[in-house]
Amino acid sequence: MSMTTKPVNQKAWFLILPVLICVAFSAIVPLMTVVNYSVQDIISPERRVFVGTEWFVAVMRDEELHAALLRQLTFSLSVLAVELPLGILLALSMPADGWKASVVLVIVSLSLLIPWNVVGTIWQIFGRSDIGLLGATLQWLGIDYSYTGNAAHAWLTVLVMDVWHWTPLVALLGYAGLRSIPDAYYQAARIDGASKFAVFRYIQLPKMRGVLMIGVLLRFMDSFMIYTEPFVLTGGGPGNATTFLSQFLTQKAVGQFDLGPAAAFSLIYFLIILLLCFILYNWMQRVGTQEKEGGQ
Amino acid sequence: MSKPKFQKRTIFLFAYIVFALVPIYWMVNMSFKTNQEIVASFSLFPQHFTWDNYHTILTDPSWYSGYINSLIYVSMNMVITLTVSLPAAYAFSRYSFLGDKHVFFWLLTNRMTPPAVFLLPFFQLYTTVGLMDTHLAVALAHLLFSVPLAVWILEGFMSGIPREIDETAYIDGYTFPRFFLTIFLPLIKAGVGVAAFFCFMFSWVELLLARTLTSVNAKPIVATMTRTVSASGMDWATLAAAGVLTIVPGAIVIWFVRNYIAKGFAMGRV
Amino acid sequence: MARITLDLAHAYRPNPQQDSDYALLPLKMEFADGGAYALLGPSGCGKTTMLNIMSGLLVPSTGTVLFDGRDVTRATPQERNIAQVFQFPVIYDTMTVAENLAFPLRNRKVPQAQIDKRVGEIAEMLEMSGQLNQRAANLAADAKQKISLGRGLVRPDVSAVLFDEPLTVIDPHLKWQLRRKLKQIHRELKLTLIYVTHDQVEALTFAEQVVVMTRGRAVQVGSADALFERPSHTFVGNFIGSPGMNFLQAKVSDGALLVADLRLPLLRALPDGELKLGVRPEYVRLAQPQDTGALPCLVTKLQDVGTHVMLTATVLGQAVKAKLATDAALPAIGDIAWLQVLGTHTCFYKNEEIVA
Amino acid sequence: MQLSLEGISKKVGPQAWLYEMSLAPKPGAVTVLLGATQAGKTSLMRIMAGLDVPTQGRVRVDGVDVVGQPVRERNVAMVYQQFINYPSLKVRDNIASPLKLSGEKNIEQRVTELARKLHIEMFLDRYPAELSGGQQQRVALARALAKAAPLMLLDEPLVNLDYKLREELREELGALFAAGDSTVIYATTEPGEALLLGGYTAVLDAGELLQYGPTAEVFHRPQSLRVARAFSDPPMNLAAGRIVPGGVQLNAGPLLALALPASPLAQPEVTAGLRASALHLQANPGDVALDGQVELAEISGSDTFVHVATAIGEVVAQLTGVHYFELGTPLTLYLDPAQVYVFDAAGALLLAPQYRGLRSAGGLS
Repeated sequence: MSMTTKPVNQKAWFLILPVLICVAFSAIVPLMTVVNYSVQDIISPERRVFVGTEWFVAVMRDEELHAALLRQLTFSLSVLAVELPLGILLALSMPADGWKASVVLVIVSLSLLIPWNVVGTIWQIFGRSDIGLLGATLQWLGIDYSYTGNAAHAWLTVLVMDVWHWTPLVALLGYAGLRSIPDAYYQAARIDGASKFAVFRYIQLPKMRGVLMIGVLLRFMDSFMIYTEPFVLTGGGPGNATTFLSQFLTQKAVGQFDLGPAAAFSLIYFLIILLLCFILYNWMQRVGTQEKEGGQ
Repeated sequence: MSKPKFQKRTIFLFAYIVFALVPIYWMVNMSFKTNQEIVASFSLFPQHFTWDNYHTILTDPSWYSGYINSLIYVSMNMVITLTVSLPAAYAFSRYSFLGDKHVFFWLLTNRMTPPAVFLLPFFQLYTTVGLMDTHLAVALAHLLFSVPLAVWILEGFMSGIPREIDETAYIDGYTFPRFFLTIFLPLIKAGVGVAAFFCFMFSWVELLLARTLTSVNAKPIVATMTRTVSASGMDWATLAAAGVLTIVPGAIVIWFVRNYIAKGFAMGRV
Repeated sequence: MARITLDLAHAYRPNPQQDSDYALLPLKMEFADGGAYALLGPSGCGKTTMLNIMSGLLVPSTGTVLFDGRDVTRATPQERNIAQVFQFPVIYDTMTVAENLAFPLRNRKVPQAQIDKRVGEIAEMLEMSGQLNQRAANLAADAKQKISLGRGLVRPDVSAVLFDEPLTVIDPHLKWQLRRKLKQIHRELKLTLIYVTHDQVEALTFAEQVVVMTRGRAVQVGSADALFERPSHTFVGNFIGSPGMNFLQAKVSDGALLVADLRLPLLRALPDGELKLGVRPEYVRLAQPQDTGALPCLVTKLQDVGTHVMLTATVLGQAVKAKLATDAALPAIGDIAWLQVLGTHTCFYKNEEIVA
Repeated sequence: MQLSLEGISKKVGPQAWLYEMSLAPKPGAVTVLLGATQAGKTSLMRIMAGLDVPTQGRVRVDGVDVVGQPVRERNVAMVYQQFINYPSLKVRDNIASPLKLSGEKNIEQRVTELARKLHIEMFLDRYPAELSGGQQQRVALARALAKAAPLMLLDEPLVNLDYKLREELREELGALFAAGDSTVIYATTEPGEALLLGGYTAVLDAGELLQYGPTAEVFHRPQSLRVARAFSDPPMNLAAGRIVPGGVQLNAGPLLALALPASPLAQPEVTAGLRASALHLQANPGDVALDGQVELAEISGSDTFVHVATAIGEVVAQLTGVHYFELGTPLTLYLDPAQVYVFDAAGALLLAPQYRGLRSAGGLS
């Protein structure tokens, strides 16, 4: 309405200065260190040699890394394949308002508020065939289930755990999207004699599109960084079945403590994420403007 | 609005809620059992109901200090985040200035950085500045994730407030700080609540950094737990109790922001 | 098409006590088949409530809604086969204009050939034939609203089309064209059209019969000139016309009309006691001193409104406005002007209701 | 207080929102900024308020250049078209806020007094959100008036209200302005509103200041076609024609007998303008007839606006009272050539109906 665009005001920089300082302290400095490491060979704190891109080359060639990357991709994609539809369905079935809505909201969001390692612990307990309900039930059903012994089982358990943990995020995003649809749309649809499916297909889905896309990218990236849950549950095993990038990296960095490659790898990892993040950001700019144009 | 499908939907919803709660219930259930019972018998309800596990945790310093530590650095993180984010968010929502888009994007990237990447450098950095094993260290490290988020959410809420209100205030003769505190802040209460909620959420649940940057004095509960695990002779019961106790604060916080949480998720796009 | 009969009341809160609890006070009303009606009133007067009750989005707390004598009080919009156009354009973003227009027919499994024909006609009527294959989402607000109108009109068999302030989002200079469209459409399709608005121009232009509403009451149902010439309630007198009717305290006793301490002759038979004399500024004339029916008023304001002059005067603290021709010989501010308030157009009100 | 804008202009990025203009609104009077949306009213007002700085030019208050001076140091009051109040403050505190800041005493009394003036005394302890649109705007007005600033800016303050409320509030505003002695700038898109407010009018169109002067005069003697178009509701009927001996020959239309200035024009092409109110249904001696077909009759109650398709194009006639016309029926309108405006090919005014101002015949008592 107001034809006044944001006024240009360079003084605004002073307002964001605090943020810059904080984040710089906890982001830029460390990043520099990483870069610094990635191009040196640290034999001992005193003796370091400049090695240029050597580590990068090495890391790129590292078979284990390729394997980990592959595992990561498969996992992230599966996560999306399950959580997106499930989330939408959940969003659609959540009550719109009243105390019911509050209660459901709280229950649904609960899993997001559980420390990630506790999530691991919960499933660790839940899945054990001797003391866990899930494990025991499966045993009782005659499935020789063991997330510690069987790679497939381990992988599946991690997946289910992630679904349990993160589907609410997608659901809440979709839910928010749904709530933003004006009633007139539903009324119009009723008057046009639209079927429930038509309402979903032509009103709800299009209106949710923006937030859902964001949900997709968020889930993809977060699952790309998954560390704690599998670490607690399976410790990356059996074998490397559930060793994803983050854990692979920490093993390198902390475990074997060969800093150079670790740093180099960190940077590569970081760049991958950065790329994804870039896509996400532009997406939201696009969606944002669309919403403004299509705004009522 | 959807009468016929209503049934199907509730059934699904119910099913999901079961799926969501059963694992938690199982842990709760376990936390009231004794280790012997856990290992020996398999039951849906504690046969010999006991508070012992909670008692151990709440009396044994090595346990409860963990909670205190976590709560300390989480609150520190929340306070710092909000104080720095509010002005920044205002700047982003009200003015355009050189490189605003880029700065915003750069902030975002931090939210997306895998903690693992910063593990080492943090370790080094905080050792050199002597913050190792302090609450402040963790709080600062977590700024990396909470600040971008907070700025983002607050910016969303602030943009919902017509700029004319600011102008009217300036015309009326308000100074910026006075306007910001007495007029503007009350208008974005909800936003602040949601932002605080997400700070809490990310700081409370994060393990990797919290564990790496602490050893004894600031050791967070999450770390305490993992170490208990790795220490052999699984003390399932206590572990379960500890887990339950970590869920409680979260549950409480949610209850307070429940009405804004959906909105917050959409705005901050988390 | 259908004849709509209302005999109902509605309150959003349970067991309403006094009038203010009602969104719609008990009313009886009939909308003839194929007529063009407008519900006119200030915001919060209950007009939208009435509309939603007719469309079936809302069930009245008491009473019935009849379509051609058939009780549909609890029937859904689909069952009533009603169409409604909302204040803000509602379009299906992912569809083209044509698909949008076809949507209501598709849902009712109308054969494709018929759909295409009908959509073609409506598009023609709305002058949108050119844009049929564009994506509706990328159109301007008024084009979008035209689509909503089209979706409302596309079904040949609708029992009525209801409009809820459909021109709110349209640019003023485009409005009259859409008004014209609506009138043409009504003439060509002979549908029952019911139009909710707070804008008198829209209501009076569009409708054959206008229902003027205030505080949940329908105070008058009538044609434009009836509302202008013989407002049956002081509210209508004030609400219709700008500026609204002048009202003066009056009293009838022993065969004379007392206005502002002057004895005026009785033009028509009037009940004794306190009255209000109502006369529109358009009908107030400058008169010679002592003319019968003229009052001596103190001129307080003269406004050149371009097309005419607005004279504001007071008599015993009561304001009188008069619309006078620009070339009339005008009194100056501060003068006493004699203003003719009695005439064939003068109305009389007893506790707000017209008596003569 | 004398506000004067000297050669100001406003560019945002490439496109110009305001072209160079100078304006010195009459101190202590109401100046109406009249123009369609996007004409630049708001931009101009924001510069006057000090919310924006002009790309070029000076803004002087009593001779002092105030460009760049922060808003809170300017002594102005502003009312927006959206109902802007402090949602977190009670109505009472909303009105009081400027007083508190300027350290007034007996605030309480001033507030109640203002509230009474604007008929919101019963809402003093409510929050703005609990009030109707009209009441909210009254609160905003009260807050603006509380400052008693020498410069008061109102940006289409009534546009978002029902028309009856608009009438009421406009009436009251007129009185309030007359009572106070501050310079009032009032932006509107409605010519009718400008006329009712009287005072002075500055006509804006597409970022240009076209004409400034006493409202009635600007209305009756528009210097150019653009002004005439902007300051006419319904839009002035325009028809192309040529100057011929004895008057103006409308293309495909009648000859208008007019006494035009003798000086022969470079191009004989002219545009004839006729206000809707100058067309009527009964012929007076000397009238010219226009035959056409009714397109639509818009009824406002007091008036009926008939859109008629004629040989000279579509014209709108304003008839007093309620009249019904069937769409498509033939209709003959009559016009008095003396009521015609004539503009040359460049759009400058050649001839306007004579205007004497209001003829006061002296007291009739």
